[in-house]
Parts: sequence; structure tokens; C-alpha cells
Amino acid sequence: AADVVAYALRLGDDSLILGQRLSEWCAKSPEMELDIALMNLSLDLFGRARTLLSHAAALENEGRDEDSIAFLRDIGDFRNVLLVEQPNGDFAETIVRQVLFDCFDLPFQEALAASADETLAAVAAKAVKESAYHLRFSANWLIRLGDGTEESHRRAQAALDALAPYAHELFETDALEDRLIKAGVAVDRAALRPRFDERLAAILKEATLTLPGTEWRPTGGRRGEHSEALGFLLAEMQWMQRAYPDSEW
Amino acid sequence: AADVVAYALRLGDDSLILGQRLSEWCAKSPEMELDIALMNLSLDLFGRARTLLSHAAALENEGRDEDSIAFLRDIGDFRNVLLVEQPNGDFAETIVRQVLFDCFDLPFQEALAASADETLAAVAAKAVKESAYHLRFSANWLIRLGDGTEESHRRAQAALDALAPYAHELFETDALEDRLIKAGVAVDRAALRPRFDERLAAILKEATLTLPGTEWRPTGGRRGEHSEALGFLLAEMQWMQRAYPDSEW
Amino acid sequence: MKDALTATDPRETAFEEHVSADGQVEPKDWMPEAYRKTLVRQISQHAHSEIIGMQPEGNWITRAPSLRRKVALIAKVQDEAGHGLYLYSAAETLGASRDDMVDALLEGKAKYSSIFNYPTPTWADIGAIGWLVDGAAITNQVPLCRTSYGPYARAMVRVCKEESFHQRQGYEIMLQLARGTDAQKKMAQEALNRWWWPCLMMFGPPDHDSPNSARSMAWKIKRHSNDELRQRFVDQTVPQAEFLGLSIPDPDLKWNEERGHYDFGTPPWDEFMEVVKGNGPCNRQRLNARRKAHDDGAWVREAALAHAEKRRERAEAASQAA
Amino acid sequence: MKDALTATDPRETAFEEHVSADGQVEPKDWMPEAYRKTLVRQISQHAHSEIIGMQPEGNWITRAPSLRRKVALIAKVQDEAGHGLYLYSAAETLGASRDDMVDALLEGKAKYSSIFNYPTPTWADIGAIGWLVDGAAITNQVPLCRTSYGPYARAMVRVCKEESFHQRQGYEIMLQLARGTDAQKKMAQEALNRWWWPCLMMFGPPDHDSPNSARSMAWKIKRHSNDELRQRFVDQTVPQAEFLGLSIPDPDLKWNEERGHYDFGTPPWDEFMEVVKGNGPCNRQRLNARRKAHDDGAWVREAALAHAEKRRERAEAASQAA
Repeated sequence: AADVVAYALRLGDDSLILGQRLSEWCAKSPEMELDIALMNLSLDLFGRARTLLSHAAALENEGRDEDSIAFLRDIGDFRNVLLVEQPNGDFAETIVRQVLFDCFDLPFQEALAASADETLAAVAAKAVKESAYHLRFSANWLIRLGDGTEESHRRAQAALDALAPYAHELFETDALEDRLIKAGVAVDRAALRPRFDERLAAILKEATLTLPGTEWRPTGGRRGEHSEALGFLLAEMQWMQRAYPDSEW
Repeated sequence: AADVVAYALRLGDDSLILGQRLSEWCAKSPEMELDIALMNLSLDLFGRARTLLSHAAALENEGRDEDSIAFLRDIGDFRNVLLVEQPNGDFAETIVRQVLFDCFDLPFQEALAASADETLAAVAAKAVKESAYHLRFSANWLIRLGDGTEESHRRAQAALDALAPYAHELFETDALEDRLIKAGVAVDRAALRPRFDERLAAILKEATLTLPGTEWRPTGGRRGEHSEALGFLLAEMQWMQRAYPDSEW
Repeated sequence: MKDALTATDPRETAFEEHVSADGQVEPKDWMPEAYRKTLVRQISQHAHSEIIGMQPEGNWITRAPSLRRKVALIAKVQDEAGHGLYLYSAAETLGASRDDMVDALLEGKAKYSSIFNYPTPTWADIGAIGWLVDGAAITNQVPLCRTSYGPYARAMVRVCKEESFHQRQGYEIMLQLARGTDAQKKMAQEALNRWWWPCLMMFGPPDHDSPNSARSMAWKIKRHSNDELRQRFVDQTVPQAEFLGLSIPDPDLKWNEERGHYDFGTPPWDEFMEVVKGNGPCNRQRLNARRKAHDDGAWVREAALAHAEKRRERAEAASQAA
Repeated sequence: MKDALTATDPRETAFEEHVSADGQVEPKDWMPEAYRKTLVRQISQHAHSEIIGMQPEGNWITRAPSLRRKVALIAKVQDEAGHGLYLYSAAETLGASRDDMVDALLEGKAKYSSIFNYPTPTWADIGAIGWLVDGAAITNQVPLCRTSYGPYARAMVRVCKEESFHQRQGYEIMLQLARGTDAQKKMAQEALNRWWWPCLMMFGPPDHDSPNSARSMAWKIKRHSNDELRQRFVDQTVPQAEFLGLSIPDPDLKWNEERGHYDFGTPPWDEFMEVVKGNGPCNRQRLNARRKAHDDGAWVREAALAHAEKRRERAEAASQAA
């Protein structure tokens, strides 16, 4: 059960932090329709985060709940991949981050829907449809930006150069996940790589963008080794629970 | 004494919040020399804030200290003017905010140096020299920006248009300050206005900038009615004390 | 109340008869130019209000104190964006273009509800906006569900339904605070103090100072007077505040047995006029934030257009080649 | 070790004799081109390190947990900026231009100390940087106070003095944490775990892998080998960690009575090489932040130049008119 708790925290934190980043766009995006779409993505992700963190809390059975897990841990206890905590940057960076995540997330959720853990399977079954929509949205926008104007192409390529290295961490596995794969609970991330590569290549081709060749593979999120940007995200996100402890909201 | 506590909090909060804003520039300013200069200003202001908030804590004698006052009040208890909490914006906005503050602050500190309250008088006596340097720095930069390139002139004028209305609040007085003026403790802000106007006009003339004609006079800081921007500043500034209560640092 | 010119047009007479018999007007129907203009102004102002209204509440999305509240707040702000788009569409059925309306907003030429020029310094303001601002909006808008212009009336039905939901959420936030710690109670009371008078002024100036009302009433664009609606709001809200254990910041507030209504004090109309003139606490901030989003996003919208154009050209080339 | 070409130059012989007799070299003295180049590279890298080094610590200025710590941290980061400027000036005495050096940094062509490519996720990292990074820097730099090039040696005297102060501050932060709550102790231990090995690698590769050292030693630009300095740092630091009650994350660490030194494990040189190559956790972030500050500030620097030019022209016109 401790393994499943840790696994649910990883998945929950990925959703939580990416949801928080997307929600920062509220009333600031390039079009009102985009405000609505980005909030949709963020709502889906927060929805998953709530179920996953609650699931972890229930299995752990130490008196925590979704809120204490989200709002009362410090940076070193977060288990999300580094990709999702990267700052929004311009709209191109947000879209590239999303395409990288969604290309991974759709096959991941499809596979997780068969998990031996019923809650994980149920979250994933619901997430598959959402993720398919997210990927359609992000891929279409990346194609627009890449194959749009000179400026949008330049920005999209710069965003891809900056963020593509972070995708590797999505496929990392460790002893914990290996155990859970054997138990039929977790998804074999490495096995998803070909589908990710293929899908991403197709999108980038249509977007006239080039995957950067780099050997840099930043990692550490699963061990709590995060970038400095996450600290500021947490200071803002956790403010109320920290300022007014032991209150119900 | 309650009046002096309130007065010291007003002055302390002005210094604290402006110091915090200036410190946000660290390693982000247009020149390394400017990094150093802006940190200098910020250090002077934090220095004053520490003495003033400690003075308030001592007079109040309710177990608070400079840190609990700075880090454990929520937004409605801050008493700074709205000018100092305005976001840094571009360098022109920071410089305009500073010129407006310094044109007021130099004569203010000169007058406060004669306060019947010894601590206030001592802080002010030290501050006079600092403020003279701050004003020289900010005025020279505003002149460079205003009488520099077309772009810098445009940015400086836009910053002035946006921020000039906030200067009025610096000269506001109320029953509390009236009582303290009579007691020889506080400075008669209204009496400083002519010197402020004159000095500012001379700087703007050299900077080829025009004071905007506006009837908008935003106010409320002394009553704890702040702009939304202050909430984010506090979430960041107070993070550690909120996240780790009852700890010594 | 007709002037000589319009009285001569038989279509006008027919229109007025139709409307006064509670008939609905649809986009393709003939309508007086003044009716069209009044509606475009009113609907676009309403749309602008929804869009600007995203900001004071959006201010707390990243800091909402629980995940449940965060999700509800995002969904609410998203609804507001949706209402904005829906209302722009309704205005477009009258021949206005969304781009023009948005430009007028960004240039500071168009109005939006002054209530959104107040800041939300604390989380309790999110509760207060839901409870009071949405409450006042609903009081204003429920009668508009039967307004004479069909697309507007239908938009209002949807908007009101969603806003009732938002209002309940806001009230629930207040209830949680009012039942909470001392700090939470204080936060709730201070938010009520901040929003009470601005909300009463959302109904517009007193009837004797409201010159446009008569014609709008005749056209059934407006169906109750400002003062009637204000009274209705006060009567509904006072018991809710009592249930919360919060005090309404009006020493003159008192139940009037004879009238069967609450008596209440005079709102600070001077302040209201300042806010309307652009001198509220956040007028500049709200417009600047909107402009910044618009300007920063220009390259994205250009990219989308350029890409659509490329696709069109490719499709054309392909069909010619075939 | 002289090759045929330089050996024929009598100035070179005189220079080498002067330096090996611990004589100082001043800007106007003749010096071999290779000596000049080596120094420019070393001093500018040191300057870049100070400038980039502002970022990991600057990261905590706005969030420092007390006003006293905040002020000390700002003053420290300010000192680093000052060191950077001071060192750029020293390099300029050798004919290098600051703009060129800064451009090389921004273009990713110049190196800076790899230690600044690690992040500061917690407040304890600020303590650890002061204690360990500044401690290692001082160990490296104290001998440079007697380096052969005068301006560099004098810069180092000042830098070392200020860094000793910073180191004490850093140690004091750690002490407070180590004497604090469990959460604070944990924070301190984790920071020590993060910074220990990177700090040991600040002294450069093991002597047998350090090809440039011999000539630098002969020129007295370098006065001790990497391994000597590393050992000195370990010997100094272990008792300090013990006093704090923190454990150094090295199972091989052990006092060697015979050697009179601590034995310690092999640092993860593979990781070090990755960071040097640009693949550390923050390499890109650090350079991008520097570039962003530079680019965002371009208009300000242009304005200052334009204004200075205007003043010059006006002064000229005035003096001609007189």
C-alpha cells in the first residue's frame, strides 16, 4: 500500500502542479476562447489531483486529506516531474509544455485504465477522454504557432528547444514503479515511449518544428529535487492554508 | 503611545514594502551597477523598517517584534501608502515610483529629525543623508530616461501618467497625525507639498516630462485598503514565517 | 411619448404594439434604430462586465484555500467568460461586431459594471462577490429573462441559472467563514462592509435621477425601476446576513412594518460617480490588465490567422490540381 | 619547461626570475602573452562566477525568514555584484574589455563556477552556500592573495575578507537551523547533502587529471594543487559539521591518524563533467536569467548613452557660443 500511496502522489502531484500553472493564465490569455479552454484543462487536472491525493490519503490512513497534502507539504516532498512545474512563459511555452505532457499522458491514461487498483483505473478511465481532448487542443495550437507567422514559429521552436529535454523524465521508472508494474498497478512508462515519439514527430512535422538534439535530461522531481520556480508556485498556492492554519474553508 | 505605535507602523510599512519591491530587482536590473544601487536603496529602507517596527513593538509592549509585525500580519493590517506597493513594472516605473517617493521623503525626514520622539528623530537623522542620495539617484535616472531615447521617454511618461496620482496619498493627514503634530512627534505632511511640487517640477522639466492632469487620487493605504498586488507580495515575503511557525531563524 | 418623426412610421407603431403585448422581437424583425442601439449598448456592457468581472475573482484562483474551492472558483470564472462570449453573440445578432465592441472596451469608450472596479484583497471577497454581487446581478437580470428581445432574453435565462448556482456557492463560502475562527469571521465581516454599498449602487441611480429608464421600460428592455430592484435586493439579503451572524454596515437599516420592507440609508453616490468616471480603486488596473492580455496575445491571434490562411491556400491549390 | 621560441626572449627569462622570486607583476610591466591570457581567463571566469552567483542566493531575498537575515542576504549578494565589478576591472588592466567578457558569458562561451548551476530549493541552501561554497571559495582564494599579478592579488585580499564574513553568516544560519525545530534540522541536513559533493568538486579535477596546473603554479597564479586545497577544505569543514550535529554524506569519511588528515570518498566526477558541459540542473536557467536581464535592460542602457551624448553636445555648443 505504501507503494501505491507513493505512486498516487506522483500522479496527483503531476496533475496538481500542471493544473496550477494552467490556472495562472486566467484572464491573461490571448483570446477569451483560450481562457475558457485553458481553464478547462486546469479543471480536468485538478479533478484528477483531488481523487489521486484523496486516494493516497485514504490508503495511507494517517489523518491527511487532499488539502493537507496539497497545501501543507514543502517543496522537497512534492513528487511531480520537472516538466509540469516549468513557468508558463509565453503562450508558446505553455503549449509546448502541454503537447509534451499530453503526448505522454494520453497513452499513459489508456494503459492506467487497466490498473489493478480500482481507484487508479477509474480516474484513468475518465481521464482518457479528457486527455484526448487536451492533446487535440495543444497539438492544434502548436501546429498553428509552428506553421503560422515567422514570429510564432520562432517562439514555438525556442519553447521546444527549452522544454523538450524535460520530456525524458516522464518515461523514467524506478524500483517502486517496477514493483507496481509487476503487481499490475502501475503503467510501464518505458513501453509508452515509441507511441510518444511517433505522435510527437507527427505533430512537429505538421508544425514545421524540429526536435532539438540534446543530451541534457533533467530529472529529480520524483525524488523531490525541484527547480527554484516551484518554490514560488507553492508560496502562492499554499498561502491561505499556511496563513490560517487549522481552519475550514 | 498608541498614536506613536500607529505612526511608527505607517512609516515602517512604507519602508518595508518599498524595500521589498526594490529587492525584487536583484540580479534582474539593466546594469550590474544598478543592481548594486537598487540593493543599496532597499537596504536603507529595510534598515529604517527594522528600527521603526521594533520601536512600535516596544511601545506597544504586547510581545510582538519586528519580525512578527512584518511577517504575521495580513493585508488589511498593513498601513503603507499605495504608492510603495505598486508593482515594479519596467525600470521606468520603478524609477518614477522612487522619484515620487524620494521627493516627498527627503523633506519629510528632514522635518522628522526634529521629532519629540527620540527614536523617530534618530531614524530620521540617519535617513536624511540616505534619502538625499536616493533622490539624487532616482532623479538622475529619470532625467536620463526622460531626456534619453524616444522609447525611454515614452516609457518614462507612461510610468509618470500611471503613478503620479498615487503621490497625493503621501500628503494625506488625519486626526491621528494631527494629534501627533500638535505633540511635536509627527511631521505636518501638507506643509511639505510646496517643496515636493517644486522639486518634482524641476526634475520633470529637465527630464522633458509632463505631470499628468488627473483628478484621480487613490487612497486608503493608511486604513488598510490595499491594491490586489500587495497580497501577492505578502504571500511571497511572509512564506517562511507562515510555513514554519514558532521557529527562530 | 412618441415624437412626431417616429409616429409617422407605421412599422414603428406595429413594433410598439407588439412589444407592449409582450411579444418577442427576433433578429430578422424590423426594429427602431434607437431600440437596436439601446440594446447593443446594454448587451455589450453586460458582456464587458462578465469579461472584466473575471479579474477580481481570478485574483484568488491561484491562492484558493482548498482544492474544492479552487475548482469551484475556476469553474465560476470560466462561466463568466462563457457568459461574455454568449452575450457578445447576442449583440452580434443586432449587427454589432465583437471586435468593435472589444476595441471600444480596450479604448476605454465602453462601460462595464462599476462593481468590478473594487479590489478583492482577501478570500472573503470571493464569498462576498458570489453572495452579494451575483445576488444583485440576479435581481437585476431575472426580469430580463422576459425582456422583449429574444436572443437577449434567452441568454439571460442561461446566465441567471448559472448565477444562481454561483450565488449559492458564494453564500456557502461566507457561511463557512462565519462559522469559522475569529480571523475568518472578521474577514467575512470586512468583506461585507466593503461590498454592501457598492452592491446597492449596482441597481443604478435613484429613479428620480435615471432619465433613460422610461423608454427602456416601455420597450420592455427594462422591466422594473432601479429603486424597486434595490428594495427587492435589500429585502432578500438582510435575512441572509442575519443568518450568517454578520452586520450590514448601515445604521439606518430597519424593518418597516408598515411598508413591509426594510428601510435603508442612502448609498454614497458621490463615490459611485467617481468610480463611474474612472476614479475607482481598480478602474485603470482592470483595463490595463485587459489591454496587456490583448497586446501580449497579438502574435498568437496573428499566427492563428496566418495558419488558417495557409490551410485555405493549400486546400485551394489541392482542389485546382485535382 | 620553456619551448625554443620563448626561451630566446630575454624579457621572458627576466619575467620568470622575477615571478619565481615572489616578485609582483603590475599592469604596465612586460609579461608573456600566455601569462596575460591565462590571467584574463581566470579573472574573468571569477568575475562571471560572482555575477551568476547572485542568482541562487538572490532567489531567497524576497522570502528570507526574518528581516535581519533579509538585510544580511541582500548585503551579501550586493557584495558579490561588487566583487564581480572589481574583478572585471582587474581583468581590464590586462587589456580585456568588460563588454567583451560579458558578451562571452551571455553567449555561453565563457565559463563560470559550476557550483552556481545547482538550485536553492530551501532557505537552508542559503546557509549551506555561505558555509560551504564560500568556505571552499576562500580555501581556493586565500593563496591567490599572494598571486603574482598585483591587481588580482589586491582584489583577492578584499574579496577574501568579505567572504570570510559571508562564511560566518552562512555558518550562523546553519547553526540556528541545527539548533531549531525538527523541520529546521531536516532542512539543514538536506542542504548539506545537496552541497557537499559539489563543493568538493569546486577545487577542480584530481591533480593527475589537471593538465594546466603546472604552468599556473610556476607563474604563481596558482599556489597549491587541487587535491591539496580539497584536503584542506575537508579538514576544516568536518569539525564544523560535527559541531552542528549534521552528518556529512560520505560513508568513507574517516580521520586518518597516520596522515593527520581526513580520508574521504571520491566525488561523483561524472556528474561534475555533466554540469561543466552545460547539463547541470540550472545551467540554462542561470544563463537565460542573465540574458533576460541584459535584453530587458537594453533600452535603459541606450537611454543613458543617448542622454550622455545630448549633454556632451549641449556642453560643446555652450562652450562654442561662449
